[in-house]
Amino acid sequence: MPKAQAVHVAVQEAPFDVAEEMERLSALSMLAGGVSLFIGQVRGGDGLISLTLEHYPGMTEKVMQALAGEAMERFDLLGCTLIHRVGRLEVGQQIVFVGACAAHRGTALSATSFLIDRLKTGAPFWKKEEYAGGSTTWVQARAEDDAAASAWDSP
Amino acid sequence: MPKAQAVHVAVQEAPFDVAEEMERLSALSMLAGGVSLFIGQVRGGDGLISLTLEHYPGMTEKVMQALAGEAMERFDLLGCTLIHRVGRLEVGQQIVFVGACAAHRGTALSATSFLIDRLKTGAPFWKKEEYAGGSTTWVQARAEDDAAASAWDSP
Amino acid sequence: MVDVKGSAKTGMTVTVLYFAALRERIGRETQELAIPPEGLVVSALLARLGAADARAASALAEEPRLRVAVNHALCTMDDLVRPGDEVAVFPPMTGG
Amino acid sequence: MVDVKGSAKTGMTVTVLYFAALRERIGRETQELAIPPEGLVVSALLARLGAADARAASALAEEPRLRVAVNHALCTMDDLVRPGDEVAVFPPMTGG
Repeated sequence: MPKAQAVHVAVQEAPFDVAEEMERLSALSMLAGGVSLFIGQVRGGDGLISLTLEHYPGMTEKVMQALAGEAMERFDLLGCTLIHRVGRLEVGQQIVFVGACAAHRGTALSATSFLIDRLKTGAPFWKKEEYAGGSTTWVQARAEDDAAASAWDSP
Repeated sequence: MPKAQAVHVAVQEAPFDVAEEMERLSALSMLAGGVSLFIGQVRGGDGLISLTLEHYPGMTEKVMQALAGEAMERFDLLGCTLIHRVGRLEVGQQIVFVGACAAHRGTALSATSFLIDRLKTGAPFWKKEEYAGGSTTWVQARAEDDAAASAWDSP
Repeated sequence: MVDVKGSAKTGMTVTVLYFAALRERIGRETQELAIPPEGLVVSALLARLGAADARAASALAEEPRLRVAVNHALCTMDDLVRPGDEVAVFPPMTGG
Repeated sequence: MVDVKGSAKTGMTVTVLYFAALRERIGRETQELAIPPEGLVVSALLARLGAADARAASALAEEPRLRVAVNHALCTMDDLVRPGDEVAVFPPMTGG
């Protein structure tokens, strides 16, 4: 199977279906030994009600596609999936799905960490928090997220 | 929720349901920011037909429960799940499910790596391979799996 | 160096897009900005945006870590912007 | 030191279990082995298993990395086994 078919990237308002995405990844190849998934969801606390996710249509998809391609090569993946939701999401709802399928567990797990670390700071998404009482605030970029992303720069 | 309820461990012949296990983990707490999953499946190639997994009933469950408890403390998890199948499994079928739910992605991902690395060499499972033509062979322990498991010894 | 195709389509302008907190502070999502036919480096383009609009000036000055993308690719303050380009200006990204 | 409960139940024996390749080579899953009331270290117990059964002797000798669990806990060759204990002998584990 050509590698292009093994990459699945989407930006969408709708929820994703973890079972369906898992099935897509695990069925890619009989050489698959492991599938690693990460699902990010809206973390509650401090009166947070929701996040509203904004993105830059056109650029977002290109960045995600390039990121997926980089992971395919770097970790010798059989396939990978990146799905990012946009719009208003309440506490507990899922935001992002990252999946990697590989012959061996180590590369699948590393690729998943790489993809979510890079997605956090390298793709044009922004989050606005809404709190009980109605106040809103834009999420600030965190130095530790930048550090996690750039830790992948030197192999 | 008490931590005991947040640990789910099982040894079973039956398939597991990734969506159901995902739901169990993601619903544990409104403080959950990320769920990390790893699913191991029978990797084909070289004429492999199936694996037959044997285990040590009684000890297996204790080791898995202890491992889950160690991960809960070490990575400050909100919950984790370990499911290992036994019996005869064909190429492409799922063997093992590891899941971790945490406030932050880093600990969820690290816990998943920890759990699968330790499960490989520390829980009493053994795999027998069946090849086209009928020959069978017991899977030999690999030095790199031992190294991956013991890398978690020094924090 | 003139980008003939770009200038023909846009009349020596670039389309500027703002996102997130920057979009809210400036009070608009997009604007057209005239630039010289030979183009302009990103830092000079930002200065022109500020010169043309007091809200843009203060919003751009208040964001310590501005990010700029030209035609969907992140770039530095020294990269060249040419007529017809799409230039996006935004705060650090916070996805995932 | 005598484990009274164990000895009463089992008459100064331990139950030995074999797994995986070892079970196949030895040709049985389990056996009872008489041991002294005061117990025996694991290495001595393995020697007795070999002395009592030629197939066990060669199977145990051929496995370079034997693992032993007493009452479901992995142990070293120097740990004490007492009457009534369950002792499992197996090759390195290959789960996951």
